[in-house]
Amino acid sequence: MSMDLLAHLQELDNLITREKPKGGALIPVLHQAQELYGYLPKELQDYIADGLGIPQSNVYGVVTFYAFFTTKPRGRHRVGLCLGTACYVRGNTKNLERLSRELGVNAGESTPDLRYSLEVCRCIGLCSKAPAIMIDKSVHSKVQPDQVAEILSRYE
Amino acid sequence: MTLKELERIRAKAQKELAVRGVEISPDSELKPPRPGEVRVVLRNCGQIDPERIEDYIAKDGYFALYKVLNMTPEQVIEEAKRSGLRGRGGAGFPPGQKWFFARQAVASRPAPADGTPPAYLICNGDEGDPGAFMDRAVLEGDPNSVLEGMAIAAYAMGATQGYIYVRAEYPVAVEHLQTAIPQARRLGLLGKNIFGKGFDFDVDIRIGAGAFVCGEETALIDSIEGRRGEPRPRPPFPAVSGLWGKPTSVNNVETLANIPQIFLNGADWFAGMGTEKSKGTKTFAIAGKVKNAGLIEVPMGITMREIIYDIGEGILNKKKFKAAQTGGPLGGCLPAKYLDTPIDFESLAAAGSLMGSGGLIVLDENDCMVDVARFFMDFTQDESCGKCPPCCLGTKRLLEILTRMTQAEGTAEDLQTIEYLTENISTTSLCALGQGSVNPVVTTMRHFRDEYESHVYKKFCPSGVCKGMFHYEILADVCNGCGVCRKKCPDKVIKGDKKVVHEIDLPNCIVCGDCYKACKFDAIAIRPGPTPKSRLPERR
Amino acid sequence: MTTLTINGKTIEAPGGTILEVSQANGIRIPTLCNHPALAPKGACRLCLVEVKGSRVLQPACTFPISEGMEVQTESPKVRAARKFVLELLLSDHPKDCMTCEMCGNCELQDLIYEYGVKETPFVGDHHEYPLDDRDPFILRDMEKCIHCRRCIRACDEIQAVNAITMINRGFRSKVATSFDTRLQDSNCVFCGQCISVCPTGALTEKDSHGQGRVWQTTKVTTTCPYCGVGCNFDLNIRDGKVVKVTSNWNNPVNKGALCVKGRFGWQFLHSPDRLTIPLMKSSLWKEHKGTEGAPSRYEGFVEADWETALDAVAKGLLTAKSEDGPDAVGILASAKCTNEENYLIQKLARREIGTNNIDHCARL
Amino acid sequence: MTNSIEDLAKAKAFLIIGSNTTEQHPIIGAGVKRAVRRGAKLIVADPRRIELARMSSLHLMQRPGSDIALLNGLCHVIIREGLYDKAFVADRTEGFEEMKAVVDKYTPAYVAEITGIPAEDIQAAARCYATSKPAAILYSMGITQHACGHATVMAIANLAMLCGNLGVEGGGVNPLRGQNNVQGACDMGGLPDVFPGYQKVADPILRAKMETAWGTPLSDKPGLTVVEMMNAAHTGKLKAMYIMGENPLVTDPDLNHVEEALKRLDFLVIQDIFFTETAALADVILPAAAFAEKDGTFSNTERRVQLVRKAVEPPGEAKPDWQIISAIAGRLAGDKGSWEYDSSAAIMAEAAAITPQYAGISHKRLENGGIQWPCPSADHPGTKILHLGKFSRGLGKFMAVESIPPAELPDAEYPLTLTTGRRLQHYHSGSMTHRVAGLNTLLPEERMEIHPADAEPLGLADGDMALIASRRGQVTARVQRTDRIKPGVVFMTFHFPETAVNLLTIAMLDPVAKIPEYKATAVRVTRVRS
Repeated sequence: MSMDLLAHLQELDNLITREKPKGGALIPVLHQAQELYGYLPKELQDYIADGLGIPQSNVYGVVTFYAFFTTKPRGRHRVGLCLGTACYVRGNTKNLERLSRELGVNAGESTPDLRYSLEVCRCIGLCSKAPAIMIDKSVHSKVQPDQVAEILSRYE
Repeated sequence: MTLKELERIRAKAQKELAVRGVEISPDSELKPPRPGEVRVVLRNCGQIDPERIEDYIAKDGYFALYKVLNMTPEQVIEEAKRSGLRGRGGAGFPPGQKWFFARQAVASRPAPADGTPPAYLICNGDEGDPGAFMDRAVLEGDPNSVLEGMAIAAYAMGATQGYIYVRAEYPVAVEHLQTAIPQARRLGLLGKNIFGKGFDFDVDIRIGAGAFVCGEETALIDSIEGRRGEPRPRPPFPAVSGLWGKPTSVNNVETLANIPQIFLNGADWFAGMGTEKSKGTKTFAIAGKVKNAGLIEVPMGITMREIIYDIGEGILNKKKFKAAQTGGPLGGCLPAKYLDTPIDFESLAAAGSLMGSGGLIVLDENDCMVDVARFFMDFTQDESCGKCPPCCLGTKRLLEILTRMTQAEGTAEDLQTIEYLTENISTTSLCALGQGSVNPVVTTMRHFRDEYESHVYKKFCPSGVCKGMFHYEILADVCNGCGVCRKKCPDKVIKGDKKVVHEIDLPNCIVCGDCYKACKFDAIAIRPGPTPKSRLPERR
Repeated sequence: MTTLTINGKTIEAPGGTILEVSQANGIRIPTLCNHPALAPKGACRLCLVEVKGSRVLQPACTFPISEGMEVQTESPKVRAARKFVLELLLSDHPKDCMTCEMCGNCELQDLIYEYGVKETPFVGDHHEYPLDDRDPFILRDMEKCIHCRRCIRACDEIQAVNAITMINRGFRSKVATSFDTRLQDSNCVFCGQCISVCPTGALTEKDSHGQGRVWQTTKVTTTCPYCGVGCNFDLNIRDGKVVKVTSNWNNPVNKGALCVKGRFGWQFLHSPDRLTIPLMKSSLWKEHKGTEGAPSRYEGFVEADWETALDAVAKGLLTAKSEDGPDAVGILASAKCTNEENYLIQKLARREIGTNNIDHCARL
Repeated sequence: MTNSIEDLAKAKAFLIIGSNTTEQHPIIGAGVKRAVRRGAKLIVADPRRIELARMSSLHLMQRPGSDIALLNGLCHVIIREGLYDKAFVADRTEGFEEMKAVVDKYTPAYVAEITGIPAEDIQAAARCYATSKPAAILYSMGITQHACGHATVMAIANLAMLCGNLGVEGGGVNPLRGQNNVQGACDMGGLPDVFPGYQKVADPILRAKMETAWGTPLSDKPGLTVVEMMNAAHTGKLKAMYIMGENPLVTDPDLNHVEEALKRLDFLVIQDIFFTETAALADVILPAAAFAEKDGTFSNTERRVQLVRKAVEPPGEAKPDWQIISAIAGRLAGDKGSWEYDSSAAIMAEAAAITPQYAGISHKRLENGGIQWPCPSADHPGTKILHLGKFSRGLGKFMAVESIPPAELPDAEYPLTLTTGRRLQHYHSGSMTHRVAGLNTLLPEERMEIHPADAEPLGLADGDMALIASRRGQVTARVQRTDRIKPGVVFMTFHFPETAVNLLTIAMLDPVAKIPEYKATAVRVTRVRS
């Protein structure tokens, strides 16, 4: 077993034993496992599959179905740019172009130093604050392209 | 918990709330009620502290549940039906009916021997429609109203376990529910033998993981069961065989938030609002090119004009209204001629659109309807689960055609192919997502065909959106040489001295549109034909 | 009994789905994702029919019949819808039927033909996957996959292995193992059940490629030579050689299911190592014939004709019997041979040798 | 099997003991998995954590050779807690009290000592089996291939009768037979003590019947079993052997002994489809047809007689075994005519006439699908479940049996217990499966399973070569460290002649069934320096 799986093994085991009795434990477990490890590599998925008695293939099928789960390590800060209708018509694509340029990565990628990962999300319900960007859990509303650099700098 | 205790808590909390008060943050999308608004679902939002169940009780919270537990489930279903309430999730199916069918199914089968619940009540908080956020507002601002609604629904249909499925994108809503549920348990408003009436009901939270299709009830059920959220054909309907094969009713957040009010004030009170077929109020999330964007709640039957111009205070920077997009990705775009039709389930459907969950996005003259159609198709295509070919492949083909059109590569055949695709996708797809996915295309084709034809035949995007299909021109007879555009131009390709008509060095213009937005005198016009440097934006 | 009308014809049925009732009444409805051995899914939209009063078309494979129901299975609307679905499928499918292993045995090909789809009106992306020949026995050409999921369901419902599943979403979805590895690196047991239900050329028997078209082979149903379960299967024969084993769905023992040995373990039949001629110890031959004999590929053995070999056997056994009595002879029957052969050899031992020294490896 | 394969779907619980079902009988294994997924309970008793153990509600990891103790322990708990089927025991069985007296001392604590299984698991298993009805017991060579195999089978029968699980759908005692037609070979009298249909050669009446049928006096002296024949050959009592379709030089225990024995024969005939290890020692080798090259019938583990159909011609001059046998027998009889059969159907007709269980079976009938014996008459549909309503002997008899330790227990010199078995990808001595390229790709060589706790002190890493030695011989094999196996036990298969595990095994026989003890051999493992 690799070190990074051992890192939170205790929590992981507790989590599995806690959720297993409830029906439909897989998605809650994946959520919390991703919280613990930041992402869901094969070894972790297989461990969860074994723990919950679910076929490995099914776990992977679920992980790849839901946009929220990732099998690759992600940046410390998740930059989520909304491309819901309101944000789109209010010009968030311009902000997206700017973000990509500033971070040097495309949507869905993370910076090499794993400081940021850039994600495009579908409407985070901030339509009246469009165009909006959500970094980690904090919201930035009515963002203009030239503000992007400064906003990013606030996240170490 | 007894009525006495509940009343005592209410009295205490009312005093205490009066002193403390609750103020709304200025940038909240929920401004104080504006003229024309009637708040039922949103009544407590911003008026109470959502993390204190006492505040909710102060607003008569859980008194409806007490009332209901003194009625028979049949009476409850009757009352719900009589109120004329229709599901707010989009389809507009009366919840009373759902409960009725579920109740029948429960009665038709033996009680489970293994101690598992006889039936389930699911609150659908997977608010996926771009442009809709009323459910988030309610869950964040008044979680207990949803819990009470769930308890009432559960009692009516015969469920003892509830699930509330919330998007992962709504962390605050999840937090507030995680506070509200234990509080309700502690007061015995959830759990065993509620109000000593022998009614058991508890609620678990399930957090979504980013799949629009999970808003579809059968997909949502699969997701709660821990699988890929892929819709199943109906029948069997969830009311007969839903979560883990048990009778299940799936109701939307706004629907459930209405329930306590209906039982507090009576079905007649509720039926007194709205139109003949669509009763009560509806929340709308106004956004887009409108001055006063935000969340509102109005009686059914109000016109779009009242919403956009009276409550929304009109279009941003003096632009012309072009269309209102209602109902999210499965809804449609309605042109000006519908401004005065009263909004209810029927009229919107008749216009080819959808009430949906109540998103209303205002589009102005600078929004390209072909591009808007492409935008929505990009969305549904990306969110298609992939189970049935019409949706999985059909939306893909539609998207490819629309993308070509917005890249000046559309052909006359494409226009026919679009019609062929939309017609068939809507009749052959497995679920509502696939069937409805074509509505944005159908409505824009119907109401804005001229824009499509301009894109196809003239390779011209009259709204100035599709890169490479237009350029800007400074109108000599209008320009007063104020120089604002010159200053704004990022590539400094606008020449002209003060007070002298300016000129764009077209060969070097990248058509970013900053000058066009900046000009206060409408001296810059959109003209056919690309500029050498106007490149296409990267498409995801 | 439920009474309904299908294509105007009044039909009585005890219950079931529109598809089941139609088939029972000789009305053919095209299907792709449906398979008799699997639970219906309603996904492929080929079995769509018109049900009076329903806004959209309904899948016959999942839609239960009800009293007074009126169904149209061949109306222009229905046929147009099916043609549309086929055109979509074809827009993401290779058109290499001429070289495809499944040509003539492909459900998609048959429907494309039946519904007169000449060219798909849709141009656009199609999946591009390399031919996956990294595993033994099972060749995966996922460009030919139509996402009917019969393989996934067989792996789940019949074999209870779940080596494969649907991964990703929408147009990007694909039938694969966890992390899309080789089957060898998953819990796949190579039963080949996925192949047996695949309607197209996406999953095929690697070793049978080019060995014969469906119309060039004949099928012989027989019983598996391996373990004691006694599965039935069909040997596919061309030019006197076995080229493939296919599932035989209607027998009570294995109902079409097989294991890796049953489905793929037939190649030994045509191994060059097979014994093809009687062999005798060189010395023994000399004893009988006084000649050196024809050398064989096995050291110390010469090739013999049946007459000499059988005479030698008889002589050898009779000598032992006459010199040391019947119980000086021991005979082993075989758990691999037929009942008839075991009957004969024990009769030989008891009747002709006069010993009960007859046994076989029952216990091994 | 007392019951049918189809039956398994109806079981509410399974006790699977000494059978790695998903690898040895994959199709039945899949049936069990489907049933468990539908909610049936599953108890697995096996020293290895086999695939089914992973989905079981209880996995009992007993020491090899301690099965009787375990089974008696289960009976003990069930009786003590009054969970047994009192009506069934009263109406349909005898010998309950005697059995009760014997299992009385097999308390969970005592059984835990012998088997190494926690006492509470033994109790849980007993309650699970007794309280879910119907419950099916599946077992295989893991039970029979012990010096105490026959006794263990009786202990299993005791448990099933105790809970009234015989003669009911979804229940039963179900041995899973290893080979495609081992059932048939036994049915047809391929055994030293019985004529076809298990009619005792020692029984004068039955023997008289056969003598009339075959028109000649027959020996009343039960013959020798495989292993006894090898011993007799070794001591020179046996002079000639005629071996059809078997490869004892790989499959039999204590191979050095077997090789010596075969070499000492004056005359050896081998009839096979390949030049096997044993064939190399033969005087005459006769080329036979394989299953696809001849007509006939196989009888499967659920007593279902099914057709084998000729699909292709045998290679070269090879002939179906039945034709070769008749040709030899004709010569032995000195009257070829007396042994001429025009088809294998004709042979079945003759066999059916003298085999009560097969009386109603003919190739013609089998054309429309297999038939499960007993099938006493041409209009009889066959028998899905044995012992329905009554046992063949009337009342079911409880046979009290005591736990018998393996003949060879681990000691200082040979500290580990070797248990042998099979794997999915290969079959028996591999003469068929080693000639299928893909199967060799999937499982290219033998791997000895050993628990890390045992491997560590021996300095054995995954993939190392190890020398495995017993009192009788030694082999080298690659090491696979896994916690799938119980500490103190190592596992190997006999699929690879180059790693002939039976050089190690002991020819110790079960006194009644004469089955060798393949499942428990004391061995020593050492690392091979490469």
